Amino acid sequence: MPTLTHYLVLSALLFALGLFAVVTRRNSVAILMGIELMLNAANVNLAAFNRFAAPGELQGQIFALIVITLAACEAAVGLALVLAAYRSLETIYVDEINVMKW
Amino acid sequence: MTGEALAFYVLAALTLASGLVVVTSPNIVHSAVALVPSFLGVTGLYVLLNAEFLAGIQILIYAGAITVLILFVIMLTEGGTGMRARQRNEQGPIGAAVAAAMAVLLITVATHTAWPRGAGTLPAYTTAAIGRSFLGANILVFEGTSIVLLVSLIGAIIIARKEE
Amino acid sequence: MISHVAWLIPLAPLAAFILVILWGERLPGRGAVVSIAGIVLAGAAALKVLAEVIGGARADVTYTWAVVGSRPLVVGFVVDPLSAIMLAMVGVVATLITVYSVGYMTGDPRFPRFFAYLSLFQFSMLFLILADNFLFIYMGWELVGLCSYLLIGFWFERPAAARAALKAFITTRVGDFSMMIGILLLFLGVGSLRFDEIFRAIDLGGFGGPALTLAAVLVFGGAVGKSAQVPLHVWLPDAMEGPTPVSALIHAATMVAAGVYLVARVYPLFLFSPGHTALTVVAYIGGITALFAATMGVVENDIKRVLAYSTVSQLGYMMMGLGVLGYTAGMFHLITHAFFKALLFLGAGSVIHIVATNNMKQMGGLAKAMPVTFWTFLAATLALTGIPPFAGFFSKDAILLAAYAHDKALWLLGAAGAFLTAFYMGRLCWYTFAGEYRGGDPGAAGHGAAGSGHGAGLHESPAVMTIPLAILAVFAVFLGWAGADILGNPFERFIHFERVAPPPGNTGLLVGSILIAVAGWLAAGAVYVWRIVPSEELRRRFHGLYTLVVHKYYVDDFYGWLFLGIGGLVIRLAGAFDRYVVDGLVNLAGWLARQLGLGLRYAQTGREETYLLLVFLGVLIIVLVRVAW
Amino acid sequence: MPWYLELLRAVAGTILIFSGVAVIAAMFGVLLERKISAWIQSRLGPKHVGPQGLLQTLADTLKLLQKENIVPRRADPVIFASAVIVVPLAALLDYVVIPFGTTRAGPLIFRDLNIGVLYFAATSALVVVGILMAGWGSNNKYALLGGLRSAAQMVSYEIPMGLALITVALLAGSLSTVTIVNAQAGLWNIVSQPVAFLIFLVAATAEVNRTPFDLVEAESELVAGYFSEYTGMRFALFQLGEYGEMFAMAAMAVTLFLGGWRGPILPPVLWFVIKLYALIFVFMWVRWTFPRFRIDQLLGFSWKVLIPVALLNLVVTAFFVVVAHR
Repeated sequence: MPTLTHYLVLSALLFALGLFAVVTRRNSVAILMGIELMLNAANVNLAAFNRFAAPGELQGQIFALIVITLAACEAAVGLALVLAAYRSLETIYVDEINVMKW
Repeated sequence: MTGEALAFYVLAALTLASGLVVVTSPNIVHSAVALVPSFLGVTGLYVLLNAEFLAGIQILIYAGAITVLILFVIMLTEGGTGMRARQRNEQGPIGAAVAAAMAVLLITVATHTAWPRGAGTLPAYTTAAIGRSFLGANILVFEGTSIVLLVSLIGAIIIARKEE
Repeated sequence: MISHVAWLIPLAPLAAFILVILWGERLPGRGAVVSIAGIVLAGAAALKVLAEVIGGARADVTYTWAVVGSRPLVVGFVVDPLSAIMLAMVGVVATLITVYSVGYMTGDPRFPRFFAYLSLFQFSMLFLILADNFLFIYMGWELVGLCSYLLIGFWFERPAAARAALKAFITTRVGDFSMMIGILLLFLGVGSLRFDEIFRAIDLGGFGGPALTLAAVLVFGGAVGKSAQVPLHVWLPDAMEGPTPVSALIHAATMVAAGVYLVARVYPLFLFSPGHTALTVVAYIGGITALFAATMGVVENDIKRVLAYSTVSQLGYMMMGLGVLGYTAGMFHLITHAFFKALLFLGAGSVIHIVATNNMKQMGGLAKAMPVTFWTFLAATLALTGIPPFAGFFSKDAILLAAYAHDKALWLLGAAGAFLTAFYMGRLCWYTFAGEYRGGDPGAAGHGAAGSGHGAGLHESPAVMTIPLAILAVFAVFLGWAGADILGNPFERFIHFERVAPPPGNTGLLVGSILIAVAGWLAAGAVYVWRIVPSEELRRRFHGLYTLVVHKYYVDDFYGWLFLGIGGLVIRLAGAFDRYVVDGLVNLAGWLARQLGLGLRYAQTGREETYLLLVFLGVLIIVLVRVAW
Repeated sequence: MPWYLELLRAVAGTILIFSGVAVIAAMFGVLLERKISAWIQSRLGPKHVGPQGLLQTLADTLKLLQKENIVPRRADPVIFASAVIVVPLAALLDYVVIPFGTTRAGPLIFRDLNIGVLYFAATSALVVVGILMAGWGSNNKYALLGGLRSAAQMVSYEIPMGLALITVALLAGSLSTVTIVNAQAGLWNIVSQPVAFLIFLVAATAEVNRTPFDLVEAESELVAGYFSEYTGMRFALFQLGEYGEMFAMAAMAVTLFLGGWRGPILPPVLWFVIKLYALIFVFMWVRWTFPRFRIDQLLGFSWKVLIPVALLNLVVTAFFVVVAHR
């Protein structure tokens, strides 16, 4: 039987993968993907804690649902930003988007 | 090894392997497509965790909507042109080190903490319970989230529209 | 029974305001119809409320708005004889003036906006009247002040109008500030802003002594500003730069009366101030204003400004009436004055509308050309000057009666004022309506009439303007009987203050005041018609006095010197302090931050990956440090 | 056995059984389509292979199976190949929650999931991933355009469809398809929810990319769109996916609005099949009757008409449900 620790370890690994994408990718869409992975890792944690630590309540699942909703918001706004940046700067590589830098 | 354990390991392997492809693939489209099995693996984990509503939403939003959106944007911005561009910046090694250290840290915490074990069982039909909770105890959270959703909807439209 | 929902009445003009300000041009009649509908609705409801209140209905709706510290802030609306009669008066006068404005404002490019402002004013005024607490009355107070500002400066292209609006706003603000301090003082002492509770506290001795006197005088300061009493009277004559209906509605009938209404509303505050100190202040300010303003009215040539000084003077009478324990008399004069002064202004507006000038010396002979205007105007003038049996006679006489019973010096002030009132009103009438037309071609006023000779283009104003005049005239002629002792003085039975006994009747005084009024008329006639003592001669004889009065006793100049000279010095000092010391500190902070930033900017790569990497690196370091410790 | 393993078994079972059934259904569907279109256009349609041309599709399928699989140069081989699996797989997954009838042992369904309707919406949304993969992987501008159109279209039409699904779920008080069918014992939802039914039908037409919403594969503009580069068996698999999806949509419409297997006299399964083919006929009828929309009209129609109407319908329904509960 997988225990809570199993899920936590899995989520830690998934989180680290997402983090790796976020800090090393140049492509802004890839960074967004990394963020999605990290959010997923957090959601797995929430659902797992819900199941193992407090099965009487649904707070973990509700939290995860809200995270998913906000992830959808973040994806929509983030991708809109990418599109806008691509239109005006003709690149989606974050290290080339530096017009606000001194 | 029970069926549940087998299912867990299969799903975990699916999630992590696809996640690895997402993170490492030099081809951004491959990365995006690999998100789908990763999300589906997480969906399976939700099923194992008795969160069937969450699982449904996970497929609908992540696999169905977000991935499509990501692919859509990739195709609108890169198409076939940016394929040869360098995908990784110069902080690859240190990034990998930090990510690995984070993983080690989190795993250490996960394995060395005495997590509380809750009594009780999840309701048999969590969808109804979630719905009741959203319109009951969590109404404020629900409304707040819907406002954020509306605002980001409008914001995304305004940001992405072409200026006349 | 609509008394219990009387607080809904102000909402009708408010709705009209919102509709007209947003969609004015597209509404029927460019918004005028909506605006009139709003005030007609409110006016009809107000009359119904008055009828119910006469039948004995009372209401006080309260609501706990917020809790300040541990004190609940209870607000509400009160319906009693005082507010009911004011509601009815404002409703009727405002309705007539709004209808009149349709004629007066025709062709103005900002026609809808004018009606929107009128509606907003009506809302604010009705709201103020219904308030049962200082908070609401203060809110209404400020709102009517705002409307007054907007409407005086309605033709803001004219520098004089813009300046007058600013002057009105700032001058009344001085009074408002005093009133606010007074209100805060009361709240501090009593812990409530509701009139009921304040009066109860005063009654039970919970609040009294010099503090009460101070609070009452400070609150009265607000009334001084709003009702243009000395020394804050300077704004009202200038306010005549606004459109004439505005002058009639706001600066004659309703808003300026709010000061009087306020004093009446919180009468116990004044009555229970030790030794009647506060009441004496009210009485003397009123008495002085009554005479003082009347003298300035005598030498003024602008028809509207004469009426403005007359308004100031009459407001002084009301204040004096309240101050000499003539509660009923003061309020009665407020009501009658509202009707006949609105009528006077509307009549003047009608005249100005036709001859396109404010200068009386360029008018004359208008009685024939504008019969309706003339007869209604004459009725109002007789009412104002206190000729029986017109409305003003009863109310003014009641005030003089009370003054005589209370303090002879005040009676003298009032009587002198009454004489001057008759004099300058007679002068106004003769200048305007009698004799020959002295103006230029009235066709230039833009009415398209090709007048070729003296007064050839003169004609009566349209019916939409004359009908309100006629209706108001009915009130000006007959309303006084409501306070006639012969009929048992129904007004007094309706509005009176329990602890103040009405002064005994005095037939000698009655005859005396009639004689004074007639004397005023005769004197005016002697100077301006029969020219027994021509005005030029008078002017020469009393040259020093004339110069003083014509320059409005140099009050404006004194204020100019006070605020621009002395105040300017203070302001320059403060400005220097602000520029060099305060700004210097701020600039120093900015300079420091800038230098720091110039140094630190080398740490910024402008790339989120670096930042995020550092964030997580930081997390790891913190954890490691914590574990290693 | 825990229920989640049952679910996995159900999914596996559905895929196994329906890959067989769906092939036949799709083949029959193609034949039906050709016959009906011929009938509408006053032609005869396939006539030569087998009696009345009944074996025409079988022959076509055999022909397709023999053909060479061509992969365009510079196409992305992995994505190009895997898209073929995703589309029919996603279509097949839909069938898990569709109750085909009822027997003495209970309803004839692979798994009566308590999130059935949500599951249906989720899996049918997966198809678009496959379409995008195919469109991009082909390295062909028509295919890519088809894929992009598909993404925009599906994302837009999923919302009204979801709202229609929610309305029905609201009436039954459950997301389970069997419960929804049982709730229609007295009155079919098409009577109480005609607006939702129409919205579902329109959205379903768009979701399965059929005329008048077939911009994704518009032959005259995009030369079959996302699968223009596919040949042989792969082409057949896409056709399978398309028809499978269409049957799934029709089956869901039957379940949600036409009372599922319910009906007098005839056995439940037969009733279900009759209703299913009636709806399939409607789909084909519409396809051969209406002209194609333009892409902006298509998206505008969803956002400006369908979604507001569906939302209004949902609110009104919710209001009546609350009133009824009082």
